[in-house]
Amino acid sequence: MNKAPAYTPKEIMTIMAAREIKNNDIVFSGTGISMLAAMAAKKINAPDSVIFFETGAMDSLLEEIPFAVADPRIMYRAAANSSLADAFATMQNRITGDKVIAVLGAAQIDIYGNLNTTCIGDYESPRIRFPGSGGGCDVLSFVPRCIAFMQHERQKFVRKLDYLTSPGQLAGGDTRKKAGLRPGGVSIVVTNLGVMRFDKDTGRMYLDKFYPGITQDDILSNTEFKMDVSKASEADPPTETELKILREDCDPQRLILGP
Amino acid sequence: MNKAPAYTPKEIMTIMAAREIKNNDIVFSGTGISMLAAMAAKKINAPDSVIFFETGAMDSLLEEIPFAVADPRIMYRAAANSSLADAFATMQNRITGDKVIAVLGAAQIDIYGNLNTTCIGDYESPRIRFPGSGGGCDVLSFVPRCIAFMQHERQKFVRKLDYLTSPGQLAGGDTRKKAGLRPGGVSIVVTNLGVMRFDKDTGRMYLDKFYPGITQDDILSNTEFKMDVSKASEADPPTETELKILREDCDPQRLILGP
Amino acid sequence: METPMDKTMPLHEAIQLYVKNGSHISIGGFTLTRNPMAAVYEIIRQNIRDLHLYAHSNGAGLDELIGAGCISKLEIAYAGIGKAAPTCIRFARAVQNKEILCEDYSNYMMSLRFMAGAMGVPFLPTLSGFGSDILTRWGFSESLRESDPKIVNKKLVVIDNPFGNWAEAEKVLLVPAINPDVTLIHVQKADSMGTCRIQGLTFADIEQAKASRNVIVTCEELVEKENLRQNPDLNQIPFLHVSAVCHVPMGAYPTAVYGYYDYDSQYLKKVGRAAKTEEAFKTYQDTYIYGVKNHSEFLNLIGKDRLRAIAADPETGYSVNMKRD
Amino acid sequence: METPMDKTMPLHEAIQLYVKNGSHISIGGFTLTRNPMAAVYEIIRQNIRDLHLYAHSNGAGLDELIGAGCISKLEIAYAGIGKAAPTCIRFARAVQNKEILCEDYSNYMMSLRFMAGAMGVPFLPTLSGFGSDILTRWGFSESLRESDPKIVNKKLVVIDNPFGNWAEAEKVLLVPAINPDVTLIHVQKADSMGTCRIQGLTFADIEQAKASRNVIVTCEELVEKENLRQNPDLNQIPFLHVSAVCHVPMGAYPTAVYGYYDYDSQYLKKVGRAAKTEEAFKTYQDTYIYGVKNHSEFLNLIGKDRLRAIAADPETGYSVNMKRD
Repeated sequence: MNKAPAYTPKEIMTIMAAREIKNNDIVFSGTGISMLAAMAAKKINAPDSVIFFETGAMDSLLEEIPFAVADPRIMYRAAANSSLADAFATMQNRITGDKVIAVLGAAQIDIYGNLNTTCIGDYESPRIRFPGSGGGCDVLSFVPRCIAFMQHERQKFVRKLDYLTSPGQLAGGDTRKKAGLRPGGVSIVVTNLGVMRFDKDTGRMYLDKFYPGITQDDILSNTEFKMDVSKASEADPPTETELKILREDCDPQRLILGP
Repeated sequence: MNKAPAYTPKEIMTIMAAREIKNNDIVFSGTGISMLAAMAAKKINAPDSVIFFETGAMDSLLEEIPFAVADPRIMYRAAANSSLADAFATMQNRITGDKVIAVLGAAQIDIYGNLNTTCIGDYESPRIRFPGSGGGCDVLSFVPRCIAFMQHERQKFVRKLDYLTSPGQLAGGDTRKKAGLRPGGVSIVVTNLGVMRFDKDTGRMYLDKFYPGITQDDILSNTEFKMDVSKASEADPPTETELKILREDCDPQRLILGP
Repeated sequence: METPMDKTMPLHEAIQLYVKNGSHISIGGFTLTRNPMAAVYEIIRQNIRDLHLYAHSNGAGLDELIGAGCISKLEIAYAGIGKAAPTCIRFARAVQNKEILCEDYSNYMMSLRFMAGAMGVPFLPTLSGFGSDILTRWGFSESLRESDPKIVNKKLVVIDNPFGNWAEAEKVLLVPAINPDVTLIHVQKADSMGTCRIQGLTFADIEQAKASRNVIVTCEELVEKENLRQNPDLNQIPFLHVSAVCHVPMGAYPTAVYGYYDYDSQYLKKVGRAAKTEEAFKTYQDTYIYGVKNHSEFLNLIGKDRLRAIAADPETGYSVNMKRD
Repeated sequence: METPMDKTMPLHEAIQLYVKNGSHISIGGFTLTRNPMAAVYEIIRQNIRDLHLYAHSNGAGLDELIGAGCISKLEIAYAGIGKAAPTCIRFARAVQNKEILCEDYSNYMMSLRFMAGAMGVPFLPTLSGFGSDILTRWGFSESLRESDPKIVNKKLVVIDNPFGNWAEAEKVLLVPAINPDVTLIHVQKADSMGTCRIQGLTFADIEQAKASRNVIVTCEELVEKENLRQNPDLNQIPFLHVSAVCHVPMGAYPTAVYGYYDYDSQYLKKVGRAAKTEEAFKTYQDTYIYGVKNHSEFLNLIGKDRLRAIAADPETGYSVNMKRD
């Protein structure tokens, strides 16, 4: 077991997502690990990226990790504090929306990157009720790129969602466009096992990277739908520098990273 | 000529309009004499009325007469400084809009209280071009009461407007409602000769008051359309108190009242 | 109908006056910040039932109201309280047990619905939600909609863009306006006429207030009119929208008020634990809501030490290095 | 396409870079306040032609642009400069002489059109304008609309309320979005990244900026980023909307900037008198616009005494008891 990675699943997930964020990106951030990924990108590889919350804060100075997108910690020294309406308009507006990359989580995902954050079971009498869309449906409707964090489990990577909360590629092909949506939806899925992307033509999810110590089979057995793993290769693990910045500068109390 | 009134036409017009403003009214004010009427009402008969501008200032503290609805003088010590969009929404919103009375001027008016502030002659190649609607069309669409200031001349009180900028009772009867408008439009016309109101059923203008020294005939000969003058009586002239407050507290430099 | 210039009154009177059984209400704030908790607790104490609640992401207040059985219908985008309860627990139970009727929207849709109400138009357009179950799955049936004039006839409507392909949109989704009977918000400063100043993010509070027939404001500080008028640019809600002003310091506790105090993550976690069973939640509400007469007694129960621990640092506006795990 | 963090540049470069012959532009301010006059003069000096101007009530700036022959098409709600020129004179002449094509809207319609552009939707609804000639009389013909993809296919559209009689509206009027190529605004403070703070009324500047593909900001004060971030609640336009920041003190002169200086009613009256004949107006613009290299030379021509006379009182934000008749 001398190949055992010197990082936790949450750490590699955060780093994988952070690497996708480019300098000057406007990063729409959900709660928890999404925030941490946005903070890590800013401190590691995209110093001029900007963190942005649906609640209306633009370019917050995050001296402490917020616990929600309405945490007072996001209001301190932002470029501007505004409102939900303003924040979503910035993403719906193509001129500014095209600069945004979203980072968020979900309870279920299907092969086309559609997300469910509403319920398991029937909508009228669900077995498990989740919080609902929040800004998820809006963001996936509006912005061109989105990173989704997921736990890689069969009951979460499903053939059919119990409820389609936030649109990915819908049924693939041109169905997203036909429905009235601009190009967008989930473009990258980061899990505890690997990184998935979407085929440009079919809109279907494929395995891009598996983490060191993880096999394609591990991923297939944790995915209910049939996923193309033929193009996959092993991910470059987090570097010492990346881990050091993440651990020491981003979440020294391990509020999000956990033990 | 010992009956000659001890006031100018502008003074009696201002006082007649001010008397129509009730305590707690939100007074949407245009420029010039409209502002002066709103200020006079507040100082004479409606101390808790509130002056409000389409540019977004609510309850401005007017220490000097503004020269336009964007004058910096309206921004000082207002309850809130906002925007055009906010100000018009306040009037379109029935809950708040129903508290508003508008005071404004126009270039032409017809028997139904429709206003023209756009042009004389053909719209595509007008003989005289005026500034246009501004907020006039919006206010007359939204709020239940409106005072219009006019110079009483035949070419201004016309059978047919050259351009219908702001809707009054349209063609009378239920035509306003049928067009999609809520109840509203001009309810009082104050001129240099008298005060006109509108019949509730027909929507037609009638003479309510003529000023001391003015006859019904003076008014008819200055009105192109046939106006009912049968219900008219002489107006109570401005009192000494009203004139004193208007002259000394509202416009001591006679910027609006003129010489 | 003259509007009084002084709208101050005790909170219990304001609630009694404006919130009735069956009222349609909305509450301000977002997840764990600036929820009007004192007003929410007072509604619970007055045992007002059958409320129809409009919410975007109004976490802590929403779950207390649902847990106390005050809500029968809910239109919502998100029910969570951040790290303390990623899904509001009494909310989830009530939906799973079909104790409340729930209809789902997105945060932007709910914001636009309040904005439409504030603007006095029947709907606003968006390009959000095409292809989603939010568009196709209705929480309120057609027959319920037909029988209740206070519920709009359709959840959402899609139309072709009447301006061709203008703004590169072929279709547009229309969301219907909301005009609540009462909106309850908690702000940093208000004057006795009702003009409000919110510090930090406004969420959808401004739109919710302006859309509402009546607005009850609780405030940290009741200030002189002159105080607010020194900078009108910072005042978002002018007095004419407001019905009642209630001075309730720490009126959003246990949620945060930027510049005044942080959220109490210990207390929120305790509520979250209690929310896991009906019995424990009843015991919790018996002690902390029904067991006290008003918000000030509730704060006494919490104790000065806790309140001191969450006091905001004057520079950052939150409690720096507060223990939060 | 990386956005630079430092967007400061000289005004003449910004105009050259973003305003082209045929551009669709909008300018901020209202009648005699916060018009971006330095930017307007620079457009005139650079002899940029065939501009399509979107305006609500942008008085002083609009009449200079029209008088200089820069504008070929105009969508507008109101052309006046307050007491100095109740109707903009060169505007009226140009329309009467059919030198420009003009299409009329109301102030709210224009505000909503910018707001729709800012929100990224093709239209917004209103209940204004039914029964008016604003609805029925188009300034741009159908054939012009068809031939120019930058002009929307219809001026205004009325639809039945798809939500029944919701909000007591049977019909709704839809106004089409505007997305200008460039918006020019003048603000009190900006930082080098482009975040802006407007003091006093914002008119429609925020919506105009957010609707626009490019935004040129001129500012009274170019401040450090840290300065603006001490109170994010006062900053209305975050940097991501802005293309260029130009430090131009008194850049709105002769219109007013709340807190900095008042309008110069003497100068505005002089321009108004000159505007009455083409010859006098040409002489005026030759002297005050073409005759100077930039705004600072123009201000020298005006002279320190006039500028001192209109300086704002720090308490009220305007020049108290200034001679205005």
